[in-house]
Amino acid sequence: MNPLMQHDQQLLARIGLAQIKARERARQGRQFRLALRFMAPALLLVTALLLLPVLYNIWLSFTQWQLFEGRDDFAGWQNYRQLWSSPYFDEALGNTALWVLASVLFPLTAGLGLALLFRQMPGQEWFKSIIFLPRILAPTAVGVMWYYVYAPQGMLNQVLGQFSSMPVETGWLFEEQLVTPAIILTFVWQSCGLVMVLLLLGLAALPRDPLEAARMDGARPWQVFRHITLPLLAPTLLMVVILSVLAGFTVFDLLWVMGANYPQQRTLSLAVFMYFEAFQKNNWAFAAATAVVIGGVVLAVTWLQTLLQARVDRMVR
Amino acid sequence: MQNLSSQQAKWLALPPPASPPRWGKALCGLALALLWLLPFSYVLLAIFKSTAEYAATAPLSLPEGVSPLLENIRMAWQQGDMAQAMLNSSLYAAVGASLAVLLAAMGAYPLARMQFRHRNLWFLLLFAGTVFPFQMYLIPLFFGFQWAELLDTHLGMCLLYTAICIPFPLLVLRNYMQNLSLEIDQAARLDGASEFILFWRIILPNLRGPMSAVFLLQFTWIWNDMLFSSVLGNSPETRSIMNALLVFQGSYAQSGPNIMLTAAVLASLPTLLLFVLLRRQFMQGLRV
Amino acid sequence: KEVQLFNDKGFWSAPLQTVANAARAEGISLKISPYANAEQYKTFIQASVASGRTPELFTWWTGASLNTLTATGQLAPLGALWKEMEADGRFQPGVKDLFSVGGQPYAIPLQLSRWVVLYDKRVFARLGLKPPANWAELQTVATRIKAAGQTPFLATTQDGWRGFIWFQELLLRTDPKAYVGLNNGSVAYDSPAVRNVFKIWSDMYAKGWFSDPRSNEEINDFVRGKGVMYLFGEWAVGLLGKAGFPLQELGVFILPNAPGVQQPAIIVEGAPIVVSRKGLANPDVMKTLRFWVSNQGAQTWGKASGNYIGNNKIAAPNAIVSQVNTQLAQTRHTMFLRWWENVPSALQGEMVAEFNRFMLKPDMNTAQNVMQRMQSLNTAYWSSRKKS
Amino acid sequence: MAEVCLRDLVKVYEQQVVVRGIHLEIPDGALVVLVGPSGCGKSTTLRMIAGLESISHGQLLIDGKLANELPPQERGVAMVFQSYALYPHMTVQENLAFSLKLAGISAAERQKRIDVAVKTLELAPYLNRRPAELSGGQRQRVAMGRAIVREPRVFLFDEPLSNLDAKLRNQMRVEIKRLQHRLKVTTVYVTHDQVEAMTLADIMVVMKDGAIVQQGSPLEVFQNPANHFVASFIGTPQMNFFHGTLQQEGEHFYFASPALRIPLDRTRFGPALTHGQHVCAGLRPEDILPHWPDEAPPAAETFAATITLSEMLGNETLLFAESASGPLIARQLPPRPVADGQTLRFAIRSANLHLFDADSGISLRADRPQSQETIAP
Amino acid sequence: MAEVCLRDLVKVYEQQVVVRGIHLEIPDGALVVLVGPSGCGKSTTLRMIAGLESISHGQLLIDGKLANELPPQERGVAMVFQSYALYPHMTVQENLAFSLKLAGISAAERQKRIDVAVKTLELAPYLNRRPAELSGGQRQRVAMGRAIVREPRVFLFDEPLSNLDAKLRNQMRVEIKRLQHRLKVTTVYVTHDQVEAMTLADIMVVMKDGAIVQQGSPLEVFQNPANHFVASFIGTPQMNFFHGTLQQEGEHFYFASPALRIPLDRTRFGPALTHGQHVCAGLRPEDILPHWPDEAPPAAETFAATITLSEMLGNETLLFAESASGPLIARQLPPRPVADGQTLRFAIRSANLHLFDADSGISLRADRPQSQETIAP
Ligand SMILES: Nc1ncnc2c1ncn2[C@@H]1O[C@H](COP(=O)(O)OP(=O)(O)OP(=O)(O)O)[C@@H](O)[C@H]1O
Ligand SMILES: Nc1ncnc2c1ncn2[C@@H]1O[C@H](COP(=O)(O)OP(=O)(O)OP(=O)(O)O)[C@@H](O)[C@H]1O
Ligand SMILES: [Mg+2]
Ligand SMILES: [Mg+2]
Repeated sequence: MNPLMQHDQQLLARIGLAQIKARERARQGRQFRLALRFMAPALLLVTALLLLPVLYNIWLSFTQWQLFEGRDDFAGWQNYRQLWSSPYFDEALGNTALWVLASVLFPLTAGLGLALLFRQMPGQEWFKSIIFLPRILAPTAVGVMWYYVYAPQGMLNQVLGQFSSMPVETGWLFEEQLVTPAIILTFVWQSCGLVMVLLLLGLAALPRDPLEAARMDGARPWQVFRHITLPLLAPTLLMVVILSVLAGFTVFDLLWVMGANYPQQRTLSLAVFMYFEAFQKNNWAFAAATAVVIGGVVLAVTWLQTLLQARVDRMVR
Repeated sequence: MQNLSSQQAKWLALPPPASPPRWGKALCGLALALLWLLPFSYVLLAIFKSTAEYAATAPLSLPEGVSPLLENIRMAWQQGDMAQAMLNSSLYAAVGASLAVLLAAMGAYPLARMQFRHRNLWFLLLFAGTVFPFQMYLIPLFFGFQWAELLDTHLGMCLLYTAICIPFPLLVLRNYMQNLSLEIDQAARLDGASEFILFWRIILPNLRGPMSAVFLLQFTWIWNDMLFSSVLGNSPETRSIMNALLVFQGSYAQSGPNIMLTAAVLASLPTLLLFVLLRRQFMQGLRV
Repeated sequence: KEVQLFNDKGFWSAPLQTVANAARAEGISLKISPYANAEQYKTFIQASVASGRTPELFTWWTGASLNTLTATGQLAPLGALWKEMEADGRFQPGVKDLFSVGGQPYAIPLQLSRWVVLYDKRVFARLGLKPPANWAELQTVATRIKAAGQTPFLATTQDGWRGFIWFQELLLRTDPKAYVGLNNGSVAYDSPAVRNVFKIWSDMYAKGWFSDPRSNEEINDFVRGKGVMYLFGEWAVGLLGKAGFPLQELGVFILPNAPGVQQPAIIVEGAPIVVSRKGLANPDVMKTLRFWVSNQGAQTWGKASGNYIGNNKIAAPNAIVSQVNTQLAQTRHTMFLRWWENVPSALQGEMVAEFNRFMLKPDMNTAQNVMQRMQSLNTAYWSSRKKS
Repeated sequence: MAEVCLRDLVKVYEQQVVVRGIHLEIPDGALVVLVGPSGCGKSTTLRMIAGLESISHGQLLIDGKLANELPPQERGVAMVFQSYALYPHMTVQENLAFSLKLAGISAAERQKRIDVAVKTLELAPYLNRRPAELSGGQRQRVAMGRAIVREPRVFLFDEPLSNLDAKLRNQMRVEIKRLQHRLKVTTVYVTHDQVEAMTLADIMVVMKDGAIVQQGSPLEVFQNPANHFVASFIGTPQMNFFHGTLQQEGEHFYFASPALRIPLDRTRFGPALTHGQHVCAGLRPEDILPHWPDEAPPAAETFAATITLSEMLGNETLLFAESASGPLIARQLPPRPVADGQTLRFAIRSANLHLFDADSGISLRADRPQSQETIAP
Repeated sequence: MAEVCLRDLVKVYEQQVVVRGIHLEIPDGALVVLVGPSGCGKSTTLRMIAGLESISHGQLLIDGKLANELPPQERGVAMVFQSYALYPHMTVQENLAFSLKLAGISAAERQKRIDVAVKTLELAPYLNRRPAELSGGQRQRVAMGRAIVREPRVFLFDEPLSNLDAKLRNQMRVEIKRLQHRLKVTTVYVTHDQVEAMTLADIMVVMKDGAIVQQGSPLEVFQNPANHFVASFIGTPQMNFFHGTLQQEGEHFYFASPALRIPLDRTRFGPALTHGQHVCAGLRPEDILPHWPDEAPPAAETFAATITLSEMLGNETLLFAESASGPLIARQLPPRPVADGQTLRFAIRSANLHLFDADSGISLRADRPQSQETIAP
């Protein structure tokens, strides 16, 4: 290829690379202006109604703002330092991490299981609809409903009571060890419908041939699943994981409603912690700092997703 | 020919090949579906009880009859001021979701199909709007709405819901647009289509599935929201259905959970109905 | 011109509307604007105040919250109006103090509830019990009820704010001075007085005198007989009626003092209606306020909601209120604001969560831990106050 | 290496019969090509042999043993898919090793077998690449390698070359043929490309509508098609057909049509000819010979036709022409440039004439092969 | 109808030169085929003409007017894409009408033009179907229809047949040729299939590495390839190459290799031959003639080669053989069955011999065409 490269250099010298580049840039500029015209309405609305509040909050997180008293002295990193030293924040952070982990793990495995179960099953559409149904309801309504499932005289205890000689009166939402798992169960109940639907669509889009090839190669159903289906599903799985991570990070309504009577409610998650600080204690600046931390993580995860997705797509293309 | 059709008839009458036990699967599915519906039983029991009956009996005991339901509905509907609220919510959800999906599609179009620098950053900028927990938006929005005289107006609520519903459809539609063949664009350009016509008549019609899916999801999101409505549009004229429900809940949760639950069921009915009718669109448009 | 009354009392929307209807005859156009929950309502008011557009007329809370709000300088003092109210003897002199900050009244009552013990007369009759007049009798009543297989006291952590109810009552009954000191930071949450309260409280729990704290249907539980005596504000009476409790079977008494405490006292909850400075200048707003405290207004409100606003010139809204009124008229009781209104609002939520924690696990170990945490919150708050 | 035997194989998909009773004996080591138009059930038949589709009726015997109910991995067959069906997330090496790992074969033995395949197929430079990083031809070779390493008793190919471009297709075709010759593994090969079928097959099986229409060696099928369908399907450019009637003049029969009149050889066409019978005459393009003005006139009779288009193929020219009996294609070697619109005279090689009944399409040749087909064409 | 002229066309993608200065004059009404291996810049050139890619350097003239900066729709060109790029949400009718509607053409005129295209391409039965409901060939026809209705001055085709199967490809090729003859619209056609190129082109342009290697009529290119690359690229099966040296014996030159020794015609190969020069001799498969034992020996010298494989194509047999000078392919007409492993003797038609310099690959023929290419092959 050496003569070719030499030739190219002569060619480029003859026609002037700089000129070509300038023309290319001008073209990109035109494209960009065109692009801007399409994005303008969305940008305008999003900037005015979402980004400005975000900026405002970021600014707030560096002040001592207290809504009522109008104190907005600049405070530097004080709120953030306070965040690190607050024991409740630590607990909330730990719980959120637990939430993220659980909201990835459980809906994904449950959703995948359901997707595999319902794939090519007679009457699957109705079963799928029923599993998806909770997703349509307001989260607060779901919370209230499940409150009664978990109540000491609630449904869960009644069902469990069938299997024991003594009446069961566990307060699922009142015990430190139980409250988070209980709410997570509700979360799974609510969210694995969407995960299942997304995975089903992903499964349906898989090429059939490699799966059959694996069968010919002597793989048993489980091995086909493990070695072929799962890796091929990776792009869908990644997207679902990211969506679950984001959902886990920002989950609020369920916790707020179902944890209402749990004394340590504010430590249930970062979002709840933030709400507590802002609305109950009027610590707006401090809450803003919490929100900035949450927002930062969410943005980082989104960014990571854009990076990973390209890579995973390339892997299974 | 005669001979042939009898031969075919014989083949067609062959017993179907022994397939793996589908019955077991179906039964499994049925059990799961029932399990999934179980939590609703409490609600279903409660709405058939009169207030006094509810107070006197255990939450999970069977109702004595079905007649109190009508009275409960009447009470919930009238006292919860639900007619106006339903109208408001329909307006917000329809306008907000459709505008949001449209604007998101417009925004996604160049992000997916044009070449310019820092495309990912522009995407992230548009997406970054919803990274905070929503509660944090309330105060700045309140100030802004007050300044712009948008508090307690239909216009303000529609604008807000539109904005907040843009990022998710943007993400989904961008994915879809990236997968559409680029040659279609080129064919259309050669056919003399301007960028706008290309977008409107070539790209959009090919995204009906995902667009209706995100529309429905955003519609239900707006319908179910109570946070923004309860602070930014709280007057009875602009109150959303979920906010009305919450206000109403304040008055009856103490004494009449039955009526409150009836109201909740009424408030969820439109989206449930929408789901039952359009479940395919809900569930099939969303490849990610 | 229309006057809007902003509030977070959705549960009183209907009775408030009745008042508004009655007011229309007087040429007052009153519109009731309820908010869904307290947090969002507070946000709405605070944000409005912060941006200098305080609503003209809205409900608020007494105590620390009212202090903070008046400190913004946007509230109108209502001294003139109170003068009218007291001049014709409609309101007793003590009432005004509940709505005053620094001696200046800033609000009128939306309601005035005394915290009393409601009980089921049928059970008392069946067991041959009388309302207890002193501490010992209280113990006897509870013991007898327990022995009869029923739970003496109904108390839950419902909605997350109820935890303080028995604490404040026990403290007031055992050490009124400490009750006052607690709320200005001079008495610690781990002081002997508080420890004593927790001791008594956990003893009562140990004897099985309290109902399951985890129920979320307190009102209905009373109807279901889950607890015979119910320590609560008078405003619960209306709710009990609606839930189907036969009100003629409802009795009431004021919780007696512990031995050694002389001064009769009662805890009062006052819900205030406040007016902005702009509202004060608006004749329509003032006309509305006047109607509210007038006999006709108070009567309409009382009938519709069962609420008492302190106007003594009219018939009490229900038998319970009138019984309490009679008792208070017989013996002069000192009025104390609730713990909730007295404690700085930044501490309310976290402290009450601690009380709830105790109720769910009512032993002295928990109590110890609860006291410690409350005290550390307390110190942190007061020390940061002093700094700024 | 195995003998495969299909006995009355039938496939029914919900109310639709797709394979209609196939009988086929495949001797050990033979390369059988199933060829036929799209949708005729070739793939379905192949997939029934593979075990990827259940068998509705009939028997599949591999080495004399009934295999109807055996799961795919126990049949000892390996398959190369049209899409290659490589595992996109594995490297070439991993793709090749996958089946061996599943079979629990030791690493050493595994490596040995892979090495053989890699050498045979010249895959060494690509071992660490993923399928996405390979060209079409390379992928095809990997797919073959994956089949080879398993050392199966039967190879199955489902249109393995149809995703390649013309040049590569020719090349791979030769390689497959060589490979099969070397390994001598019984092979069933499906294609709808008749050139591929002709060149590869030991036994060529022509299918239509789920049934076998003709089977035999490629040359047999080419030279003696059992009916009109096979005649038109095999050979490119397609055989020319002329409609006409049979005319008897004394002992002699003639094929008569507006442009052509051809005396028939009674020994080839048997005794069943009747006067006035409607028939269809078939002539391959190479059997229609243009008579150039600058050349000596051919011995035979000629007829006129007008050139509508000529295709220069470098080493030959295809002449598309319109005669009084309809359009025809003739093959001219060596190539000559021809102007469109020119009228030429053509002679025919009547020794290679085919005759089909106009209604049933069945060949009128005396030695016509028997068709399994039970269905009217 | 228009004349298209490419002057020193260059395309640079970020630092990578993809088209390297192309000069090409396309006369009005001509069908020019760009052919070359994958990645040689054919599509890029075509897309620069279409206006879908910017032109980095050089000039594009359409009817003498500079078109470099014209937007696609104003160039009067219509394009048929490899993937057809039909609008999936529109019916065939709507696909055809789209461009006309955009151009504001009246409904009556629109219908007239569509009717013509529908008739020409026999699309009538499909008008109300969507692309997804059409077969590959039908889609292809719709794509052509969409180009035709616009009545463009220039047609551009980018491998329009490569998604079709062999049979259909042949058929559509003929149709395209007929259509272009009828409409006489200037056409640029891109393919990597040299058969397509040979049969369709008025002017065939062979490209490599972004430059034109040879252009001329298909026959010219076939018979007189400018260099080794063109010789190997055009013609199927590929030309046979034998490496050897030139030997001078007095006035006469010989090509010498282990198996073959061929006397050279000085009038064909010009005066530039030198003794000892390393060269490569090229012979097309039809110029290598097997000498069957049952036939008379050919006049020329013969050499021996062992058959490794024979491919029966029905009307011909391809013989793959191994000679002392390397592997070769010979074409046998009429077909004959040949056993593998048999050794045959072959003669050659030395009149059709090609000679290339072994290093530069350039043809040694005296009348070799000039190449635009400035790059070493
Ligand atoms: N799963 C299925 N359900 C119903 N019908 C099917 C199914 N698979 C294939 N068919 C039908 O069976 C017939 C034969 O299909 P098959 O794939 O065997 O054809 P083929 O000869 O391989 O064609 P091609 O050359 O296009 O691959 C077709 O008409 C097809 O529509
Ligand atoms: N957008 C692009 N950016 C960078 N390089 C490109 C781009 N498009 C094409 N190329 C490169 O330009 C070269 C020529 O591409 P082109 O598509 O013109 O080839 P082609 O001759 O049409 O090949 P094929 O027969 O495979 O279609 C290739 O090496 C390709 O990798
Ligand atoms: Mg097939
Ligand atoms: Mg190309």
